[in-house]
Amino acid sequence: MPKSLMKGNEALAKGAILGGCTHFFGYPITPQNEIPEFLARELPKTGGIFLQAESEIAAINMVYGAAAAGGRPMTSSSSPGIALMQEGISLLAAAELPSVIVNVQRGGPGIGTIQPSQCDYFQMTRGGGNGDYSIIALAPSTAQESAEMMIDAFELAQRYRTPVFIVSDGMLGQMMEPVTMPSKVPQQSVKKDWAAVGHDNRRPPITIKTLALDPCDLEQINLRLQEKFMRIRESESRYETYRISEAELIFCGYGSVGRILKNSVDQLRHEGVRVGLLRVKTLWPFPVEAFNVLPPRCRHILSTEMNCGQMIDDVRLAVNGKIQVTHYGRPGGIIPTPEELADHAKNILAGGCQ
Amino acid sequence: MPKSLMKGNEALAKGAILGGCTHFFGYPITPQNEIPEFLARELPKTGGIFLQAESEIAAINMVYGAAAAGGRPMTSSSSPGIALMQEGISLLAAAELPSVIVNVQRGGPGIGTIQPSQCDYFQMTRGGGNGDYSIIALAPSTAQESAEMMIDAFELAQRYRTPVFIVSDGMLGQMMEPVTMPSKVPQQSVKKDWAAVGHDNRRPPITIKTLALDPCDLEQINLRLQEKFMRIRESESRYETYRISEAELIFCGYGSVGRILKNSVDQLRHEGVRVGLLRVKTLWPFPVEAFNVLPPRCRHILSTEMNCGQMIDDVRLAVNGKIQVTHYGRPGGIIPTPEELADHAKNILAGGCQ
Amino acid sequence: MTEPKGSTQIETDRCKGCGLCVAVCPLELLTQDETTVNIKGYFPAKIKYPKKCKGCGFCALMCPDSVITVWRAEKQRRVCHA
Amino acid sequence: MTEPKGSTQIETDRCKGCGLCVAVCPLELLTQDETTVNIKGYFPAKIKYPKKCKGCGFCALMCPDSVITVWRAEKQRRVCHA
Amino acid sequence: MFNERILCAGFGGQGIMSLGQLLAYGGMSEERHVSWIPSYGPEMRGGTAYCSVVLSEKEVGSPIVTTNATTAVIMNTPSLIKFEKSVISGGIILVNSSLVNRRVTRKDVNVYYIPAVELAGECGNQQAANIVMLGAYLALTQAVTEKSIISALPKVFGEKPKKFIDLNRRALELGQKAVLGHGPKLAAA
Amino acid sequence: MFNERILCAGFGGQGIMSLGQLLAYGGMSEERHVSWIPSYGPEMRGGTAYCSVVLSEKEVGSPIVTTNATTAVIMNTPSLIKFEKSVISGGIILVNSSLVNRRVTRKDVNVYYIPAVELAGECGNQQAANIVMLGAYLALTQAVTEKSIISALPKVFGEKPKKFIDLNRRALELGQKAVLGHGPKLAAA
Amino acid sequence: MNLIYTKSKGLTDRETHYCPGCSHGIIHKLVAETLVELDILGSTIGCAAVGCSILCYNYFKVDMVECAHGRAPAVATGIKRTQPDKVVFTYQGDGDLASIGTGEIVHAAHRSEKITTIFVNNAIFGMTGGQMAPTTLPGQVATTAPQGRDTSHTGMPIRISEMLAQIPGATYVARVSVHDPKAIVQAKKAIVKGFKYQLENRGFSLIEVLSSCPTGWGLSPVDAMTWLEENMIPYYPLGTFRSQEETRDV
Amino acid sequence: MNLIYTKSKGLTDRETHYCPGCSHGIIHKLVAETLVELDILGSTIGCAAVGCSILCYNYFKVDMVECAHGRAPAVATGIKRTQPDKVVFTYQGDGDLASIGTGEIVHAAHRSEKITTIFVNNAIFGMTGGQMAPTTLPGQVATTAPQGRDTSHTGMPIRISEMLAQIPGATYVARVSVHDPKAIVQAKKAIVKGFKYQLENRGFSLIEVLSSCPTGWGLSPVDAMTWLEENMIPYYPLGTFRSQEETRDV
Ligand SMILES: Cc1ncc(C[n+]2csc(CCOP(=O)(O)OP(=O)(O)O)c2C)c(N)n1
Ligand SMILES: Cc1ncc(C[n+]2csc(CCOP(=O)(O)OP(=O)(O)O)c2C)c(N)n1
Ligand code: SF4
Ligand code: SF4
Ligand code: SF4
Ligand code: SF4
Ligand code: SF4
Ligand code: SF4
Ligand SMILES: [Mg+2]
Ligand SMILES: [Mg+2]
Repeated sequence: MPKSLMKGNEALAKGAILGGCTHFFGYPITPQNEIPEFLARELPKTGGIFLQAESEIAAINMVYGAAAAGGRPMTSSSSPGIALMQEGISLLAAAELPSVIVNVQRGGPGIGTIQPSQCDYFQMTRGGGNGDYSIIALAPSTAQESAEMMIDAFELAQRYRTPVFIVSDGMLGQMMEPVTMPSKVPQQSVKKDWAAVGHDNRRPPITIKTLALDPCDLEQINLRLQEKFMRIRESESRYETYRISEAELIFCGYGSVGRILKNSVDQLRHEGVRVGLLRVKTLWPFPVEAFNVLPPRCRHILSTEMNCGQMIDDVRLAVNGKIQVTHYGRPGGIIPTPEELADHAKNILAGGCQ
Repeated sequence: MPKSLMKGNEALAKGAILGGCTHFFGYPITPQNEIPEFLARELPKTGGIFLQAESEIAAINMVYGAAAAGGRPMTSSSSPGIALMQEGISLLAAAELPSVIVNVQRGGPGIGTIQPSQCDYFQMTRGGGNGDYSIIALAPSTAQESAEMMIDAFELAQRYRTPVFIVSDGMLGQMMEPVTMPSKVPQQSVKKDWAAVGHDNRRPPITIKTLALDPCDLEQINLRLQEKFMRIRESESRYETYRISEAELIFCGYGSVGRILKNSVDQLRHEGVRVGLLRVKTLWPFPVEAFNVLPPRCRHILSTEMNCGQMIDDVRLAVNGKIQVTHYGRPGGIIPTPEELADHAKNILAGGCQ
Repeated sequence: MTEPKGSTQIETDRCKGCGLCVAVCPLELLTQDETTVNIKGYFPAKIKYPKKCKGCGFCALMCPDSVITVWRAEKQRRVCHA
Repeated sequence: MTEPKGSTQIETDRCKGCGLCVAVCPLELLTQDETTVNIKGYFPAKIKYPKKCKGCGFCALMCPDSVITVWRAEKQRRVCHA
Repeated sequence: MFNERILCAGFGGQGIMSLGQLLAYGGMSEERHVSWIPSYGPEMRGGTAYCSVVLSEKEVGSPIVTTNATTAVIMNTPSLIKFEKSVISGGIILVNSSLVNRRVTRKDVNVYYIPAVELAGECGNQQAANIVMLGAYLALTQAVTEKSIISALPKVFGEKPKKFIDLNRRALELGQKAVLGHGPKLAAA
Repeated sequence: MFNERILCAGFGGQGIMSLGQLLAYGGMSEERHVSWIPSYGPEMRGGTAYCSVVLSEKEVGSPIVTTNATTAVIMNTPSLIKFEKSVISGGIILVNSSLVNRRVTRKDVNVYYIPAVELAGECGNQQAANIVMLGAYLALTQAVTEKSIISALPKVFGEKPKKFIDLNRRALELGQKAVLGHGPKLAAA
Repeated sequence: MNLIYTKSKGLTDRETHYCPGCSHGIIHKLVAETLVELDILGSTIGCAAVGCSILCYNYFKVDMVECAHGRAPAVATGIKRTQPDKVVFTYQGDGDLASIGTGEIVHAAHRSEKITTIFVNNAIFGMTGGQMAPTTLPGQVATTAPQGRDTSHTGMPIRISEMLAQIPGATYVARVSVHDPKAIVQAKKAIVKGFKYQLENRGFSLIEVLSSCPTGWGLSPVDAMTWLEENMIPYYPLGTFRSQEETRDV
Repeated sequence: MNLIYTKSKGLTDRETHYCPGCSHGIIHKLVAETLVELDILGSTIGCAAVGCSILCYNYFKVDMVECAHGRAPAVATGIKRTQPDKVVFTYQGDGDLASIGTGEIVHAAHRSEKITTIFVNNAIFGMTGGQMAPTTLPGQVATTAPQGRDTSHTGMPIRISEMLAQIPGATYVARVSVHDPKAIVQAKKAIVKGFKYQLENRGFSLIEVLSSCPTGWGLSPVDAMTWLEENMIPYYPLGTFRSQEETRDV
């Protein structure tokens, strides 16, 4: 396949089409607008439907309807827009409706800025909607991965009957890079005998619902959901290690920071400093197992994020006190430079910043 | 003061009036309706305003407006209603507007049930709105505490210029208990020279806002907010210990479970089993310091919640691998009995359930 | 007396005793039976004068719980039994 | 020629060169000066025939950036300078 | 240790909630730790409603009495089916025999069948069947004094004419009589 | 190691973004690792816009070039003020002297003043000033061949008539000439 | 004898959870009868809204999707855009449609989604225990308007049908009532017409049904019907606010 | 010579961030002049909505509160209920008011909040780069309607003023334009009237101002004004849709 130069947002959109997306419902918001704009042009050509919703809330509920009726819908938004979808996302998880939700993160809190950020880590991994549920959250680092993970997202959504997040950010969304577009996945057309498509007088009526007034019923539903989440946890966590052998300090990062850190690692290794990178590719399920294979010399993990410290909770939970973990972050839309990250690591190894 | 028998919800509402609440904006939802219904009757008598909003989103934004204009507003809802408020809550935190938000939790996810639950622990402590922010979250265990914490909530909101959560649940809200109503707090009328009340041609115009397009500005705002959160963390965490001396196993719980556990502890102590209780009163800031004063014999903490395991993250982060921590929970609206909790603890101490 | 023009049957156990059928019968043939409590805890509706029923169907049309069935002797357009 | 009836002053540095004033001047007195780029990077508006201005104020009323001020010789109801 | 855990159940409209509240108010005025909690749900009138009351010497932990009840007050048949097993061995089941058409099958509990609707009718209002049941409960347990219950009436029902108080007092007494002197299971014989 | 980090800045409308994209496309066709990223903000037209391009032998980590630029292409005065300090010591600053009315104050960089608007006018379209600057950059660094840039034109501007290609080819050449043979700082003398 | 009226075959055997005399039950019958008469039980997908009628999927013999409070029109949009050949309807209360769900219903009408909305206006929030709705009448008592709705504080009630009729995409909008047999027959006709509009692909249709809530109003079922007739109808006049004829000249 | 026109004292010295020829600037002047003429700069609290005009607090010389997208009417409600003696207005675009904020504007009107809304309808989402709005005209190209708005897919544009005029609590609703000096003078009058209604405590007032977005429309500022006149006004007729006189007989 030839390479093309694309924005990360366009790669996501193109990946959605390749992943078999049938419906896009969304509401404009910067910095993700290239996604709906691309799909407004391209989705109808594949027989899909692009519909701009009147709001994020309407969008997520249209996704709910389309998924309930057997479609492969998606939506896309950015931080405050995702906040507005929280009730709907909780419903999608509870009703087990396959769907894909993209968050191209921008700086917060509040209206914040439209500059890149990773300050929605908790929003992506700890619900925010009501109740006990988890959402698979894939975090690409490049335009190439944006396209690939999008395809993956549609597959995971169908396989587990669950909503899936793509966690991108303004930097990945806006930058152009070469992409070798994967070929269209042959869809293993899952039979959706649970979908509400009209019973055609041939079977009893189906109801898609999340209400269970009797707490005993709701407890059973929760236990079933938890069992599914456990299965996902066991099979779907993903990560990449980069130059970790013999590392004394390991950066942990994802998304934009995950790639910037490669520059920092290269720089430090070049200077003879033993550092490595653990790049998290699934924010949920968090790749806890990765922390068991870190080199024995590793005495420090630097959780690096474009925020005030959120993923660090998961890193700490993963190492459970066995390795020292600290946070380095730039909040509010600032993108750290590879050099400042390298400097910070050197400082730590020299005994500072502890 | 004479005792009166009240529902937890009514105690909250009465506490709000004593705490100087000037405005209530809210949208009906079970199991918190006694709060607006009480305030619809009583708030106007104190010169306050009760206004039913058209939705939870409108309600939280009315709260935003009233706080921006110098009022002492509150709202109240239950789980899915709070999910809808997430964008607004992020704005309140970012704009530093004093306000109180009550969540009388019910079972989730999705529409779920109206039965009591604690499945919104993450929703209350990890945002869900966009961006880096924290909200003080007070968790009463009795009607008495409901009234007292509500007063406290209004004070904290003013002192730190921040939104404050009250985290209750359907059981606490619906049950009646005797309450000795605290007396009205003399309001240290904080001068709100930051409020937007019209400049009267005497000072430059004021803007209440959360947009900061330049990431350098937004980073500074974030650092200032984080500094405030750190101050709150240092001074406002609260907890109670119950019969912890010599305890080998310590239950950790809050709210409804926090009180039910007292029965379990009493039962087990009566049977000679050494257990105790750490009742968390502020979900955020989480009382990390409490875990430093646990008796040295304590070899197990049982994080007990009406959910599938959420607070356990904070407990694990607090003990950082030093003590074994497990979770026991009933999701979906089921209230555990003191006996089942006691049995579970005995099992653990006997070496099971690990 | 002639053959009754209509006939009404009430599923008493499912009646909620709301009284709407009683109120709309143009001939006031229905009543609530305060002497029995059905398994749902309500006083169910009952027809006092079954022979007088003209089969107009009003009672059935009005019943929110669809517990009344009505028949009529003469051939006439049915009100509804979709 | 007689005394001009009106007078127009344009704050050139703040002009965004939108041309709306040019389009509405009933006497077509204004133009966009394509020979200068102002500090904002625009070709600012300028008055070609200042003496012909009748001070109607249309250009100022139309200017989205409030960079035009207009005076008029005769006493007349002002358009607005609130 | 004094620790009464009462479960009251019946149709909506039978005064289940107020029965429980009277007990809670009464207990509170006698310096007990008390709690009351209703079952709540969407409007499904005609279904089974219940409430739990705890009266205790110690702080009330769990206010829910769906297991380990010391007494169950059963106002209709569905409630008996649902809650027969909720009472501790040796506990009490008070059955409103006017409406309940079946018998308790357990042998390890003390059962009293009280024709509460008829007895209430005797005082002038069938609606007072709940108070008749309350009278029976008080007589059997002495958990709260009649006086405390009477003074709790205005708190639950609002200010009422003396007639209302008198009616309720009579209902309490009839309930009391219905069980005193009769052994368990014989009350409604 | 080949690692060009180019910052292009000017007013909106000066073709800053397409200049950068041409470079990125050109680099990609020569099998470089490349990235392009714009500054983005709410519509504040007339303000300063910029984009960053990285051309590298290795995977691109950070695509942002606001510090450590190897070359800065400066199309207007505010951009010079803002980005003068962003270039590494020994790097290149290309200044569009047709619009920039001040000089670079740093001594540790190689500066070329290019009357790009005038030169573009010579080729027949003042709008091609960005391409003139690109020509100068290519001449100084050989980062990408002219051929690759020419074949990238349709990707950035869509299919265009041959006239358009020719015009751009001429603009590239004029830019090239403006810097070749002149030492730094002398170009616009 | 001929069968004049019996329970619709479009309804399941389940007993409803509605209070005695609640007219949700009457409206259910009309919708079910319509689906049977048009022979679309098998091709219909219903959207249940949060409110007392949330459990209506237990009663209608069609596939149904339960929706978040207020969002049924958005969910229905998603369904119809996925299954354009199926019949899609929403069944919503006045709290759901006229309060929290205002945006969704306005924009379903605006886009002229080919769906049918049954809008049950009982001037109150029934399910949550009788709070004020935007449709609560002046002076009407509600738990959040204990002195009766004070219009100087909360405005005059909103008339949804009149408002939606202003939207070009709303092709059929009518208000009916179910307070007596005659009104019920009229209501049925309007519901049939609404579904026919959908079958004919004309666009968005909405039937507002004035309904009683004896429990929320604190009235007996029979008195509630009288109150509806005497108080609601004068403020909410019955009639057709828009039909295809008018739509043409927009 | 007499001063005929100069920059309003109700505006700050800041240069606006608007595109050249964007009529937000014209509307800003009218609002600022109104506040000065009514002498209410010191007693006004404005609500800035998310859209190109979000930064309007940098330009108006009054206290202002920035609002979440679409929620300005709810925020204004909170402010007005806290400061009932102050003048409160919202300044909202068509994406903000007619799309995401539909519920909030309808219910501010429904409750007859004593606030004034300036509704800037430029038939597009300007700030986010030209996406389709509910007010985008049939056939009009937008980035999310690349072939032009297809009404069979997305419906006919919504007319907000006509819709809101159906709500009893909306006491003054008018549509004006700013495409030429004459229209601007009319627009100013309507804005003054809207604020006067608030000062007289009559209830909710809204002035819809047809506005140009040269950037979003891809037209020169001058051509944009012509397009507005020739295309928007025929679909969105200017006029008063409701004023106190009509309100009385509701
Ligand atoms: C997001 C959310 N907010 C609030 C509620 C609580 N709630 C349930 S039903 C209802 C209103 C019901 O009123 P209506 O729509 O008029 O239906 P009715 O019960 O009167 O038929 C409300 C507010 C909820 N379930 N979800
Ligand atoms: C919750 C949320 N959703 C979406 C956005 C993105 N957004 C910003 S402005 C805007 C629309 C602007 O359009 P309009 O209101 O018409 O104003 P204009 O820019 O045209 O004046 C949108 C969708 C946002 N900031 N917040
Ligand atoms: S069918 Fe008519 S006449 Fe017969 S009982 Fe019913 S209402 Fe009365
Ligand atoms: S209308 Fe139906 S439910 Fe009501 S009383 Fe008559 S038969 Fe019973
Ligand atoms: S004031 Fe009138 S005549 Fe003078 S320049 Fe302006 S528009 Fe032209
Ligand atoms: S209207 Fe104003 S900004 Fe536009 S060209 Fe004229 S003076 Fe300049
Ligand atoms: S509360 Fe009202 S609407 Fe709900 S079921 Fe009861 S009567 Fe019907
Ligand atoms: S994008 Fe449109 S509305 Fe926004 S400033 Fe530019 S011209 Fe004005
Ligand atoms: Mg209702
Ligand atoms: Mg707009």
